[in-house]
Amino acid sequence: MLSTLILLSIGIPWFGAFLLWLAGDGKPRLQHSLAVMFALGGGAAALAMIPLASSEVALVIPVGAVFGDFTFIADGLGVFLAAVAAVIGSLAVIFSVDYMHGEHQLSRYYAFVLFFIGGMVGLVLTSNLLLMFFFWEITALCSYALISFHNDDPKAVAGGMKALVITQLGGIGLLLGALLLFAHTGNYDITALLANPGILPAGMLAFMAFGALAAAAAKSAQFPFQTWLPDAMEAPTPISALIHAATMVNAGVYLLARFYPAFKDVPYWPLAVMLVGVITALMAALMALSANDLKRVLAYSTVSQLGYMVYAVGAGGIFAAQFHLFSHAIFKALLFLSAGAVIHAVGTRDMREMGGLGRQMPLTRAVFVTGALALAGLPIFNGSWSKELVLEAGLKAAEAGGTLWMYILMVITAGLTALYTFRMVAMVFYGQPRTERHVHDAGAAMKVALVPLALATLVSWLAVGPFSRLLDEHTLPYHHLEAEPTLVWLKEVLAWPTLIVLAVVAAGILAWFGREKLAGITQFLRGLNWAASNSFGFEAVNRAVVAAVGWLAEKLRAFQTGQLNWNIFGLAAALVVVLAILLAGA
Amino acid sequence: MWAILVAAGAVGCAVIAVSVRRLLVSALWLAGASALTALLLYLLGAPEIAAIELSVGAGLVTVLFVFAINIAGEEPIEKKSVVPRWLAGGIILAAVGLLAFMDLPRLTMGLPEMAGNDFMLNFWTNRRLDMLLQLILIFAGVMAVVGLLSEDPAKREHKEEGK
Amino acid sequence: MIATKTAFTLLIALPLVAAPLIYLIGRLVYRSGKAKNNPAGWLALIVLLLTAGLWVLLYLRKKTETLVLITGQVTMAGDAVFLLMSITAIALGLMVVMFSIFYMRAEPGEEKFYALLSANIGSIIGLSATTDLFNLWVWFEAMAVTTYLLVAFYKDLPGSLESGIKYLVQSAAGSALILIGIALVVAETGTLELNLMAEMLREPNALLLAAGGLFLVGFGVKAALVPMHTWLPDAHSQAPSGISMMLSGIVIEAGLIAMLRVLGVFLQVTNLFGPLLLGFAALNMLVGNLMALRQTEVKRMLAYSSVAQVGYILLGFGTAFTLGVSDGSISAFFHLMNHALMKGLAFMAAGVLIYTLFLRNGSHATLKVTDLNGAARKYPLAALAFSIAVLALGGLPPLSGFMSKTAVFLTTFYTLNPWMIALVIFAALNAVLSLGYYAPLVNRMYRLEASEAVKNGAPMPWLMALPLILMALLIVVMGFYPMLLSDLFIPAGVNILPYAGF
Amino acid sequence: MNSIEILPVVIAAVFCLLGIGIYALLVTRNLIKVVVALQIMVKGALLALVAAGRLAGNVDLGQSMALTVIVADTIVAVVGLALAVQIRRHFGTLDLKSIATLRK
Repeated sequence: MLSTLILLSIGIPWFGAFLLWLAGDGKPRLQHSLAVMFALGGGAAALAMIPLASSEVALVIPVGAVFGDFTFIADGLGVFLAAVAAVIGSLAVIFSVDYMHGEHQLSRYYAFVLFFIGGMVGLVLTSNLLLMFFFWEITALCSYALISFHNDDPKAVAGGMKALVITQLGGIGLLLGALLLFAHTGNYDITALLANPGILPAGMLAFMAFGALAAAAAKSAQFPFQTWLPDAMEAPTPISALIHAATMVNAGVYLLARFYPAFKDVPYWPLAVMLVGVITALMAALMALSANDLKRVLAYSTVSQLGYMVYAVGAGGIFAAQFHLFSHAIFKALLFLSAGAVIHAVGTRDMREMGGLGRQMPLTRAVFVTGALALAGLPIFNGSWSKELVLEAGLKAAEAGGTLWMYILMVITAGLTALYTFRMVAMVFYGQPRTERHVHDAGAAMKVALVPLALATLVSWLAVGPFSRLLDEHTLPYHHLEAEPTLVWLKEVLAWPTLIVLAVVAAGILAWFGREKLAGITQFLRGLNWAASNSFGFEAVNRAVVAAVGWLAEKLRAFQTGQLNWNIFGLAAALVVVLAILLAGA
Repeated sequence: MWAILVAAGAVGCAVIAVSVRRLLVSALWLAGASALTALLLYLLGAPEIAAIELSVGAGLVTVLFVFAINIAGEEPIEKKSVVPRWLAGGIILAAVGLLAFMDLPRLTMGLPEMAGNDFMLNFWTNRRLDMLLQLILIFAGVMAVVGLLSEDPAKREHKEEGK
Repeated sequence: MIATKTAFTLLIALPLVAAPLIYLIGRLVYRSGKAKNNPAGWLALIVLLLTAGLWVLLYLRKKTETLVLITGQVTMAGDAVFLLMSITAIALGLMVVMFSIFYMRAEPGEEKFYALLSANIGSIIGLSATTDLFNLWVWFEAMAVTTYLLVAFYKDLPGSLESGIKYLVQSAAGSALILIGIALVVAETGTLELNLMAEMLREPNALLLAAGGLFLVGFGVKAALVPMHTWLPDAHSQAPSGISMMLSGIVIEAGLIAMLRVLGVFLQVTNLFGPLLLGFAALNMLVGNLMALRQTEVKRMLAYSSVAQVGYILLGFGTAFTLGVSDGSISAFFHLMNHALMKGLAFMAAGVLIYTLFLRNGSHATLKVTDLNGAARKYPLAALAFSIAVLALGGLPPLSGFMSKTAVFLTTFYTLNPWMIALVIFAALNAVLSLGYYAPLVNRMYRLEASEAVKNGAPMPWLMALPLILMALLIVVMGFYPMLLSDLFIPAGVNILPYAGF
Repeated sequence: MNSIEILPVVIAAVFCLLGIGIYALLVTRNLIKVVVALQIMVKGALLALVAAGRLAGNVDLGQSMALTVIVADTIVAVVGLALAVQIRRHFGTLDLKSIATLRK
């Protein structure tokens, strides 16, 4: 049963992708309905797996010598993320029916979306590390193809390239990890590694652990690989919601969480993970504060929230990280999709040209504000509960490991989050309209996607009890999570540090309203803003690397002289070198 | 003793063949080098191949060269080489020097006695696959020459744009 | 049923014997004016289909019988390497012929093209079967001579002639070095039979090292090892597209296999050839990828990418030779077959565009990357095939290139030698670098505004669609089921290392 | 004919011819002389093969190989010359420096 569902949840979207390729362009109704049908089918299959979750191997596909058996385990962690990918994927597809209305080459668009959904589900369900890498790369490929979907736009093409190259670069870390595991154990079985990390020598384990960290950082846009995500915002907005907010970028967090039991004793690894999370969260929050492009602000906030999750994993709060991931997937998808509705209506992404939109788009305003409050961490909304859990995990780690300064930075970041969230909401929906323009509210299909997400943002935190049970009882038994009823969790969250956090959040909000009076601080922040909008120099580093490679490539071309004499010279020189090496080595 | 003279002659001819400027003269010196090589082969105890080298290498090939030079024509070409001569000389000295250094100790151990030989048997029986393959080589060579030099009756003008 | 030995003889002889017939019939029929189009292409297609049939027959018999053919002192052995290389050559040849029937239609001397192509395939088949050192050289030379005209086929285009002469001179210089190497080995052992030789060569000595070095460099010219690769970008970009497919897909690999067959004999003498191969692998990857980065002509870019891909293949073989593990050569053969598919498809798709955009309009212009803009809208099949090919070359899943590249990395990494690990990291970085030129190609084709050339393009002939679809399909299928052809490459990988005594 | 002393002479000739051939390939700029240089290299190889056969006690093996080499390299020379003629026709020159249009 479970094996069938696994095959279905990957196969249905992939089959749909294939059909869409075949369908070709020019029949938009057919294309839209095919896409919605197959996305919903995949979503249903993924949801049906939740009650069946088990930590046993559910499916084995023998492949052969060097590749090992392709195994799948639908455990709690896996089915949860699979469900998130498939369900949010379905909503994004439904939303696209309106958003992509009248676009060319819909087949290409939907095929890649469906291909991505299947790949993402496969990524979280497999327990073969090589296969995981395979799916990992598929998601990167789809992400690239979709970022560059509007490929007559050079910015979109450049953004896609950047995302592809950076995530590939990080992917090498995962590949090396897979190779290492195979080299030592003869297979790619993740479960065996989690059960007994000792099967790898300590040095190799450390190598693999940091390789995984690099891969995760690249995928989840963490420091120092964060630069690709903001540029990825050239993608159509439903893609930003699905891939660059709710699912693919979570793959990095998933990877770290999955391997935490194996890597947690690697010296300095948890510390490094936490550090990456803290730096990213803080830096991205500062950048969000100065950005004027609506989607970029959301992108930076995604990076920042992912930083929270990574921080939580490093601190040992696997459950907190996953719960925050859950909340974040919902409210960030909501934010992106409603931002998409705004952009679709206004025709620009620049927040300075918006303002006062609330009156014309009441529904969009309502759902956007819901998402924004969750992001800012106001109580009642799901984001606040999960962020509390993350910070509590951080505090626990601080007590044990002397990392209090990290905790403090994270709390300050929470305040900053509230600040930029309010700035964004105010600039988009309130104040005076800055341009004369008649806009209309979200379309029917958009509403179908937005409203469930908004409701979920309000109530998803109530599921904390069942959620913890799911992860605890059915996840591979190496994580040692605690399952408790919802009420116990809530009581635990409402402790004194929470009040401090809430105070900081409130301070952040007040800072926005009192921004004129804080001119001095603004002045001080201006320099920081400049640095932030240049990604603290990482853009420059990025460009420098690209330029250096380009320079080398250009210089090397001089050696292809096209002169026959020099060509023969190469031959003679090779002969001399080869003979000399042979003589010296003998 | 004869061998030294012949060998020196062959090498000398080769040097002149590559260093004179006129192509026709170069081809003739190449024929000389070829003839002396044939002689050296004979001295080495390989009379059959010496005869063949004399007729093909010194004869046929020279004719072909003269033919080609006639069509292509002599042409004064600037003497300055593309690869600096010192660099070329250096790399060749290094390569040949290394080769000689590595090979000579094993090669100068002396020759075994000539065994009773039968070139025809060896070539037509033992190595007959090589012989058959020569047909392929000749076929391909003929194709290539015909293909390259044939004048097309309906000669189309090939335009090349934007090299 | 015909005897196995006869079938084996026929398999080697058929394409060679057919070559003059193709020429003659094609010439006579065409000159007589009876046929509107030259029948040589269809003849070649039939010959290759027959050859493929013979191959299948032999493949089925192989399980029960050993294939040996002895003519005089020369032994031809139909081992696993032979089976792999010959079917790759035959299959690629079939694709080339199918593609070229339209592509070459306008060219004078079509019959020479197919005759030489058939002879070339025959010589690759022979090359991969022989176990006699000198006979190997002769086959190697035959393979080279049959391609000279094919490279310089457009005899009225200066660029084509230039690339032809460079190719010829470098090949000839390399083959002279091989001859010196053969002389050295014969002087030492007195035999040309590789198996006998391997038994005799146990003691290391400097002369044998020199011979090995000469073989490495001499065969290396054909296998496009950096820095002997300089002929390759010219020849691949100037040749007719079908020939580019052959050159890149099988001819350079055949040179590599010839080299490895010979170097395998020296494994008892020295263990230095493995590291040397690895060194060349690193150089090839780096130079190939960096050079490809700045190319503006599609075929030239693909040519440089061949240089890089040879590096990946060498990485596997180098591992096998360094440590005597057959896993390395198995994955290298896997990548070799894949590369024939991927690069063949890439050149073919580029060729389809050259044909529809330029040749049909009577122009011999080169295909610039900017000409690809918007090609997908008018030529969806060609653009899709080209995208699949280059993305597979770049190593993206779920395409076969990912699987084979990963397999090579994997087997190299498996040795856990720090140098090997460093090399794998280097290779992986290179794979990322290669996306820097593959991905923009795909982007361009799916761009919305079409280039001028695309707007004026002619429709694609039906016969070109078939090989495009076949090859693209195979690439995708092998991405999901990499072991599809494992019966070919696993025995071949074991087979290439018969003398490793580790 | 003293067979003991002819061998070093032949070997020296082999290396000299080989060296001269490659050297000429490196420095000559005339296409037809490139073909001459190739021929000289092959002369060296011929001598080497026959000498090797002689050293191995089977001079006819060397002779057989040499015969095939002569045929093969004559064909290469012919094709090379044909290409040279055609190049002269289309480039108007045999100067290697002027026919290096394909680069980078």
